[in-house]
Amino acid sequence: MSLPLTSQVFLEVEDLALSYGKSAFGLAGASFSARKGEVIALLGPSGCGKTTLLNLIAGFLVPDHGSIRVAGRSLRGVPPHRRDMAMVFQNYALFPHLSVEKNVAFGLEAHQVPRQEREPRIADALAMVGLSDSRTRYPRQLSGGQQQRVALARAMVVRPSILLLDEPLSNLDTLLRKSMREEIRQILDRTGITAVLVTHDQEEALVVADRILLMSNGKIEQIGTPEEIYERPRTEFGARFMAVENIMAGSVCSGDTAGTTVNTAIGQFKCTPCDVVTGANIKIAVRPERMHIVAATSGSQSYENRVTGRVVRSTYHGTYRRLLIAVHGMELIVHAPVSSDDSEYSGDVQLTWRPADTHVLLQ
Amino acid sequence: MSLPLTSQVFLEVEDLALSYGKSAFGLAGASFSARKGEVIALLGPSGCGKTTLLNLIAGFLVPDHGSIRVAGRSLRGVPPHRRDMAMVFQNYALFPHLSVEKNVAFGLEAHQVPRQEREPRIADALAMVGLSDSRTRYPRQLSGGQQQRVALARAMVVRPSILLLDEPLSNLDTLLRKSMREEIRQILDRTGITAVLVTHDQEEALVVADRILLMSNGKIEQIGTPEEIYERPRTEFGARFMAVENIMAGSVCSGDTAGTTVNTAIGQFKCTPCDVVTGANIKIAVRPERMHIVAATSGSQSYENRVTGRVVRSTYHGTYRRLLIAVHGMELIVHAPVSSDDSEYSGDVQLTWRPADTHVLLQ
Amino acid sequence: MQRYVDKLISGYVALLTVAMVLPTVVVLIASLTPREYLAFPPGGLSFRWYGAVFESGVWMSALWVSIRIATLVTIAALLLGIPAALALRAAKSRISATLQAVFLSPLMIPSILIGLGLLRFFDEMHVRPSVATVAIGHTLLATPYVIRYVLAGLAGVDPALERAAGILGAGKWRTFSKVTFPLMRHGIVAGALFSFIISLDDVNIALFLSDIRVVPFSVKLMSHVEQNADPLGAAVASVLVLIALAVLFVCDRIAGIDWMFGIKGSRHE
Amino acid sequence: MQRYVDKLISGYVALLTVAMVLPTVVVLIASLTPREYLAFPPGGLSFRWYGAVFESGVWMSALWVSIRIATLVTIAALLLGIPAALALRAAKSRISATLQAVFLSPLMIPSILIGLGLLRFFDEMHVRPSVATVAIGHTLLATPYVIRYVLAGLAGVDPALERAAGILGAGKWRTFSKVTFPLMRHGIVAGALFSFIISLDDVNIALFLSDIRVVPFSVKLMSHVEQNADPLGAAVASVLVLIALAVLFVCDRIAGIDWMFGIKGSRHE
Repeated sequence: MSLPLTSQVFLEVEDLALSYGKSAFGLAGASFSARKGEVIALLGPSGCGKTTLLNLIAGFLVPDHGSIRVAGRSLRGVPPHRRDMAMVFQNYALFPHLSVEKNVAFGLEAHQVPRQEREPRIADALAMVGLSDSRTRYPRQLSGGQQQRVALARAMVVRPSILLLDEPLSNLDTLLRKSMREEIRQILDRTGITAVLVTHDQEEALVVADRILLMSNGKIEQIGTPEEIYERPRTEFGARFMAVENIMAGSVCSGDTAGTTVNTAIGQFKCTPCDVVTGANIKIAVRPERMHIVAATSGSQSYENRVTGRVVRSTYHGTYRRLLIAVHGMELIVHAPVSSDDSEYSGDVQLTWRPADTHVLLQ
Repeated sequence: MSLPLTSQVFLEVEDLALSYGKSAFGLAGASFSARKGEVIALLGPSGCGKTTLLNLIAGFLVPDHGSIRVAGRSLRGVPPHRRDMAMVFQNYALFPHLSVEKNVAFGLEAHQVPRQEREPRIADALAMVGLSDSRTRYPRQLSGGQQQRVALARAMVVRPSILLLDEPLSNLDTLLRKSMREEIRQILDRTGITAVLVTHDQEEALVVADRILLMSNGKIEQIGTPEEIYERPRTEFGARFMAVENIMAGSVCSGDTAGTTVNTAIGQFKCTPCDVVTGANIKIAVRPERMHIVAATSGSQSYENRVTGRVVRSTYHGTYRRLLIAVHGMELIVHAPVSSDDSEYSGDVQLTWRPADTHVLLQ
Repeated sequence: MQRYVDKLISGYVALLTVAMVLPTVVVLIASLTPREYLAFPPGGLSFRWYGAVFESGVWMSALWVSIRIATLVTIAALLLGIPAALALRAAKSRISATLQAVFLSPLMIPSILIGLGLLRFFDEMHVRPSVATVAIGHTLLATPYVIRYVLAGLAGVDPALERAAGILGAGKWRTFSKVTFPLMRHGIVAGALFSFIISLDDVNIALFLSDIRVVPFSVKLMSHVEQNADPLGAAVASVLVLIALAVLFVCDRIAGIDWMFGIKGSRHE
Repeated sequence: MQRYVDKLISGYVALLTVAMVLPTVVVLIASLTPREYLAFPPGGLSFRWYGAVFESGVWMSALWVSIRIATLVTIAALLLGIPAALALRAAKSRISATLQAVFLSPLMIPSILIGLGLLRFFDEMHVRPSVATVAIGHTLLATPYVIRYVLAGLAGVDPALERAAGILGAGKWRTFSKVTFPLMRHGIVAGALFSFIISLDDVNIALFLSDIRVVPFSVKLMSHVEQNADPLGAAVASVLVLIALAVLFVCDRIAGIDWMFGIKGSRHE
């Protein structure tokens, strides 16, 4: 699953494992690599091993086997304080007895940065997160969002070779979380730093990362760009986790490089091409917002895959309307655009979606 | 701001106030009412007074002035245990020394429900939340989601006249939060209970509530249905909180019942009608997903409001692409659908949006 | 390196453990000597001196006095300390901090002074030494411990749980008996345990507030060992330890002792 | 109704407060009598008996012995207790709970027994009574308190803070001195305070481990008040209280005493 080694590879993790019991959650042989400046997200539900993997990279945990290399140098036996990394913690972990500037200065002192160099770097770091005015305040005097910024400044000021972020936004309000993730993305872009982000939030991973490692049960399920992870989930777990809510069991009818045809309980559908033998039992997945409603009576634009159903429930979500549609005893979820006339989303409707949006999942 | 009194009004809150200092966050004269079976969401950022309002309704706090009536009866001086309500707490507040069934039985015993009636009601409540198999387990043996369900069952089993929910989903993972809010909505619908939900999550309020009270700084900013709150924010705070990210200052050019025309730094736009005198300085707001991109060269469908700009940044969000577009020194945010050819979202683009999506905000 | 440090720490901890239990073990072993004088090593094994304690009417009546006093003290300290702790918890934090300082001040005051002060006070009031006067003295000593332990127990009771009970229909009394009390039980048991043992072990206060007709066990032990170096004193001291262990065992049955020794949290967290 | 309950509680708390400080106040006032005998009310106001204490070479040398012992005890208890607490914190929770029980067991053991046990031990070793023997006895008594308070102090130090220091480039020593130590300071100061005062106030152990050439202040006080009812004893006891208050004041300057009295958390939470 690791990328081919190129001259650009900076962080290499190979077959890293820690058995359950040594950490709260185990990890079974994870391998991946990151290029210099790349932002990697470790994405998965709680207990999937993503935080364990981060703590292994940081050196807080010692692996049973496997290796971590940064710029070709193995980190075996290297304690955290010699790894030249920095970390933003979930609860920020700001030093409560130190002021904001002392918090930021901590890493510079620990790295024995010359005294005259410290002041401008502290000023830069605080300016970067917009907290130049709060230098002398203490963490308890700051809001959650401000504490988050201090934690980021404290980590960035040491100019680490790798920045680790452990659910950095999970303690913030929805609105603040959305704006902070944009900000973090910009700061990472601007500084060109290599970063590893742990998150359980799909959108956070999509927005912040260059590449996503989707994890489950201590294993890496899929590695890919945000687009790949979102658009082309490979496993049922991946599909469910990325909110592909319509998953149907079926058997392969026929298949070639142009596409696969699958028989399901509610009809025959064209899917993306895949190497599955005819007759194999598989599952196919379609994202709710990729299913489109055509009022049963009208003759408007429709795609190759089509079924007829009945709207059972409709909930308003602002940007879209979430419809539960009964199709021959199966229930499909459709996210339909909010229109001024919602009456078209009731009674009998026709559903249609593209073969390109119909993914065959690995068992 | 309160609804007209009708025979259906069940919960009436009138001019309820508590000064800052008596509670962590004050409340300044809140009034609203709820019909029997209605679900009200108190929505706002942390510190807006929403939890204070909920605690006043529960009787945990005593107001400085104002009144709360349920079915016409004033609750002044009535202690929490005589208010015939139930509550789901943010951290669930399950009794750690009692098993799941004892937790659920607690309210029945407190209300002196006859012994032979308790057992079927406990069984029903646990079946409702799908935890019939976990009766004898203890809260610490349950996952967060299961604890949440027990808290819900414990509250519902007493058949309260009003159910209070204090950020019931904020401690859950994103995916679980999404499925639990659907489930809560269904349980509320099925039981026809009157409920007040506190939340800071916009989408949670939209999905669960019949009506939303948008709060800020201890005051109610706007009361309305999810559609009204989402589609027609009335104040700048409301617009920003509901993620209407494009807010422009301008002055009124002309206006009649058909619409208002407003002059801004980047052009003249048609807006929804409003009673503002010509020449007045106002702000207008447009939601990012209601602005549409038309490639500058093409001649495809466009609306009355139009500007030309340049794509500065583009981030992938899965369901949409978030574009930062520079227009004459101003920056607009557009959420554009993800298309197979993203090249149209770069360089110079034309933006267009409907007058109906252009809201004039109250100052 | 890490392993080396771990071994060093283990060794250190082992050494400290030995030092801590050494005096107790020495006395326990010495009390088993068959000889006429206190010997270590004991040079034999016999329960002869225990027999001497349990067959002596004077020692047994002293033990009976001590147990009566300790029981009274435990009850009184709980009756005073639990409401005080509940009041401190409910009070505003500033007032509460001040009152806690006042209530816990006896921990800082020499017990001789408490004995001396109460002696003067009872003299003024013309109250004669009795089981009750000693018990009053010990209660002053024990109540701060009860307050401290009950407050620690209450610290583990999330106020949201009491609110939850309230909104579910439970009045103040039901909330206390069904929610608060079961969750703070450990604190009460720990307070009771310490009250009992403090009373049992005290010499300084009892010396002032008792007289020749009321001699608690530990006072008699003190005056015995001041004048004699025979193994009887060791046997009596060992009896005190055994009583303490018995009380500890009972408390463990009720609430689990791991909690009492602090820090690592109650089983319900 | 609620108001009535509040008043009742206030009254109760006031009464308990009076009861708690009563003995101390009685002795302090009685010590100010100008008369030849211990009188309450004192019937006048005079520092005559304090003068008698401070002018007496015997009393002053006893005080000096006590202060030397208490200082030694404080240092020794901190040196033993702090590493033990750090080790207990690092240990797995099951081992840690067991060891905590062992370390804190002296709280449960009669101090007479500790004195008796050490007396036997030193006799075997042919160690003669000295300032050091008393200090060793008191250290056994004080170390559990240090462990307890330091553990409580450490409980407020989030391990994530130490990880944060580590990943920011701080080695073990820098992490301890810049993060762990400042955050647990209160616990150390509280442990030191209690060690000092326990040593100053103890009679039971000192009685066994001292002899006629080494008489601590509190032992001399005890034997004085056993034989005399003059106001000198009250004055001496008051001096002990004043020393305790002075130490408390110093500790407050260093770390804030509100923390010591427990429960309401450190200022850094």
